[in-house]
Amino acid sequence: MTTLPDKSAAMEDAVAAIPDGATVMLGGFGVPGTPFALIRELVRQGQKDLTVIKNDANEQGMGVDHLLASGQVRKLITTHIGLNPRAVAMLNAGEIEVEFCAQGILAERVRAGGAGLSGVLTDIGIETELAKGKQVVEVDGRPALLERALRADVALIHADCADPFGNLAYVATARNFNPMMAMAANLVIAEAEKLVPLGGIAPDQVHTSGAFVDRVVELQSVSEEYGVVRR
Amino acid sequence: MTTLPDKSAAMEDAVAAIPDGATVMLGGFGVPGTPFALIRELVRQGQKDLTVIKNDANEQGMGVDHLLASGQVRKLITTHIGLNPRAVAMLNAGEIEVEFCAQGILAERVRAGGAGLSGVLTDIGIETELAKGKQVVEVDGRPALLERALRADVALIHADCADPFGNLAYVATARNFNPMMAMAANLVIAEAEKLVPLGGIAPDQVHTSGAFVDRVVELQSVSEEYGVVRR
Amino acid sequence: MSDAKARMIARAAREIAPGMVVNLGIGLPTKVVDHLAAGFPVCLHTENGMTGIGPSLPPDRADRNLIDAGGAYVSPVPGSAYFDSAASFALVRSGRLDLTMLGAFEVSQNGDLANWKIPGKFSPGAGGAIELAQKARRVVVLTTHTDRAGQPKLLQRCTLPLTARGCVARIFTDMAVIDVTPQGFALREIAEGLEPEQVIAATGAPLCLPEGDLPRF
Amino acid sequence: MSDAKARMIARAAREIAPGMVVNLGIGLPTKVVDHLAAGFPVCLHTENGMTGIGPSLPPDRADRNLIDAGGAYVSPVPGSAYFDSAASFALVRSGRLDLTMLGAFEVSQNGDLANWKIPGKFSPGAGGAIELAQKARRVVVLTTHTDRAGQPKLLQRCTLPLTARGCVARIFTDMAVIDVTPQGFALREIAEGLEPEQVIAATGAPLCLPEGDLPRF
Repeated sequence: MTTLPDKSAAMEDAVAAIPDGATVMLGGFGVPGTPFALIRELVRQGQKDLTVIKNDANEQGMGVDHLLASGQVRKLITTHIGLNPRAVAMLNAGEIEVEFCAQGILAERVRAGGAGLSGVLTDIGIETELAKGKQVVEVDGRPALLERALRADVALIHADCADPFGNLAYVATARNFNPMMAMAANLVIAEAEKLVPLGGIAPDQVHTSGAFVDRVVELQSVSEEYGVVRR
Repeated sequence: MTTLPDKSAAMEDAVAAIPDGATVMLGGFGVPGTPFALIRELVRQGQKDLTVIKNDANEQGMGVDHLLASGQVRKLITTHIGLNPRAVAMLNAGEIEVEFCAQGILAERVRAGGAGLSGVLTDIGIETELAKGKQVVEVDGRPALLERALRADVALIHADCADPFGNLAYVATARNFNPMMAMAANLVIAEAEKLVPLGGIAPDQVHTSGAFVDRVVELQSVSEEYGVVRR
Repeated sequence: MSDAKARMIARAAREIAPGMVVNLGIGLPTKVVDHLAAGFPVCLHTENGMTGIGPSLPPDRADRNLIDAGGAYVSPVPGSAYFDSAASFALVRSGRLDLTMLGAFEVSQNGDLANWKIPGKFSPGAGGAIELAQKARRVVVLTTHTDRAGQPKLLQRCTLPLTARGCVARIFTDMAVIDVTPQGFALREIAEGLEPEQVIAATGAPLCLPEGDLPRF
Repeated sequence: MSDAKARMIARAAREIAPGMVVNLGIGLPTKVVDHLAAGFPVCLHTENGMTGIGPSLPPDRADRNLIDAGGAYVSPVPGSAYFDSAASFALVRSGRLDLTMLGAFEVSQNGDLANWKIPGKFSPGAGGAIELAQKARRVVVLTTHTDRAGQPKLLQRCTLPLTARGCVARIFTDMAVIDVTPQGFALREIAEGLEPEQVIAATGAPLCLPEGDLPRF
């Protein structure tokens, strides 16, 4: 019997493969599912001129905000940055470029990239300012916007549980954008709270097949950033 | 605390909601995941002039073949019917209309219907005869085929396990087309080998949220059709 | 919360019929759930990936991985399911969401909704609002009848960038229940202690009054 | 199976490098797996929704819900994963499939593949073949060198409807290993006991011969 390849890696080495100028997808919706440890390492290594694709900009002092504070982000493709005043201020000051998508359309654009499609057609936002500059295609006599697929050089993923092949299982609402992003990048790096042996996740309970994943990093500890936010 | 609605139903009543002329999606790839019991009931009730969407035509004497034998099918949208000589013969005799899709594109068209999209854009089949009659759209300077979303009046789904709200869990390769079809019809009827109480499927292990499902039918027994095929 | 607001929320809760799939937007709408009876059969959805939302939890009892789209810590119910953002909006766009209750900056008499952007002041991105407004089978709005400056939020035309056109069916305010009809705004119910003239004065568009009694809430 | 066919399959197995994600098409290609060493690190994919395929099982030991795309009963390995057909072809189309081995009716000297339709005789639909042929990072073909009537299957141009254009990189037959190059077919290896002239005679297009030795398999 053959065995599945081992992709476990050290965090430093995994993140070192990200070049300046890379497009980087980050999982997460608010705190749950955000790969805080991988982001911290990306801040430590200091890659510049990044295009970041993430649902939101986290809150100040957390996750994406560290990348903004360190000036590593050139452009942000996102759905909502209202909880991060720094992101809003940098947008208003022209210090970062921001492209807004409707939330489910961001999910579909990333999924389309992960599914090897050129794009999807939708009537979402068709008579709003989000339609500006988008190609209109008639489908069965009705107009639809062409929403182009998004792919990234790198996706940073947070999973609850992983095996060495890169099979991933997410927990609760920490799933969100992680499964689509884990399909849509040339280099997929997953951090996991638990690394279990091959077979440690039942085949029916794998959320992302390891065939999509390139590197698996086990978190040595779950830092405060992953915890409950007390507002 | 609120509770989730109960959608458990009798098979006869659930299937009786299907009218003549309906478009019906059927889960399954070969035997695994095919809703044999619901198909049997549809044959018994005899609704006519159906458009059936299914990956394959099963083998002779099984599943879709009963609907073909009883003359209930007007059109079949499928990817491969090579294992069913009756389907091939009926196609050649002009007794049914057959529309062939590339397999992954059928999955995407159904998923697009289930995701409320108008369609997807892809280069699959772009220089083959499968491209005939399809609209070509340029995306970033490259041509793509417009593959239109598919929706159905009814989807018949086979699950391993269901709860009364309609949360579904599939097993092994019996998953295949079931999750997409369970999203893409106006009336989704799921048969399940086991009906468990609410909470009987862990929330992280639900493959299809009950919010997509209209009726849940528990199988009283798993007939021979579901068994291992001895060729 | 004012007594009128509390009654608005209690009244809005009666909009939810048994068996519905419902998304309650951030802010006032999320409080509607507190007015549903124990055992009431409904599926509450949050767009960050869950059906079957139970009561909100304080931080010391919260699960760090279980939030709603507004970032509140929530709990599951028996039969909850978690899924990804693509599946979550598939549910919204494909017509499986029977009802959404949203907040508003402005609603026009033809049902246009503006609730995500105030140019030059507030432009954080629309999140999931556009898809909820455009695709839920029924969209109702919960809002104060006027803004903090006392200006009407119900208008002949919206002045702000739209979330979606012609999407709003009904508006619950601290003053009234108002339907969007082909003839414009129609007053259906009025808050205890108010006269129709007061609602008319606080509304920035013509208001049709019913013949006969006006129910109170 | 003939000895030459068996050696073809054994030779094709050496095409699989450690760490690859590989889809083995229905028929001869599925037999390649028997030639991989125990513990060889590879991920076998089947398009009906599985990564991590273990050995095939006879009916009396089969799981009724676990088949490959050809309908054979298979087993899992530690670390197998099941997924739906959309995810399965997402993997194929997005470039995660390093290698696929397919059967062929015809292959042209520019790498066109025909393997799904013989008009008037055999038109069952393409199944997953088009996406595998068009999108796997490397497509190799396993086939007998000639058809049952002794006619060449390697041609200047395909006569049958194409599965995909210019997709084939290498062809393993019972006679030879042949690459598709910008200059057409190039003979790389030859079966034990054959002379190049015999391969040339059985091939329906010009065949470039290498300088120096021709490895045997």
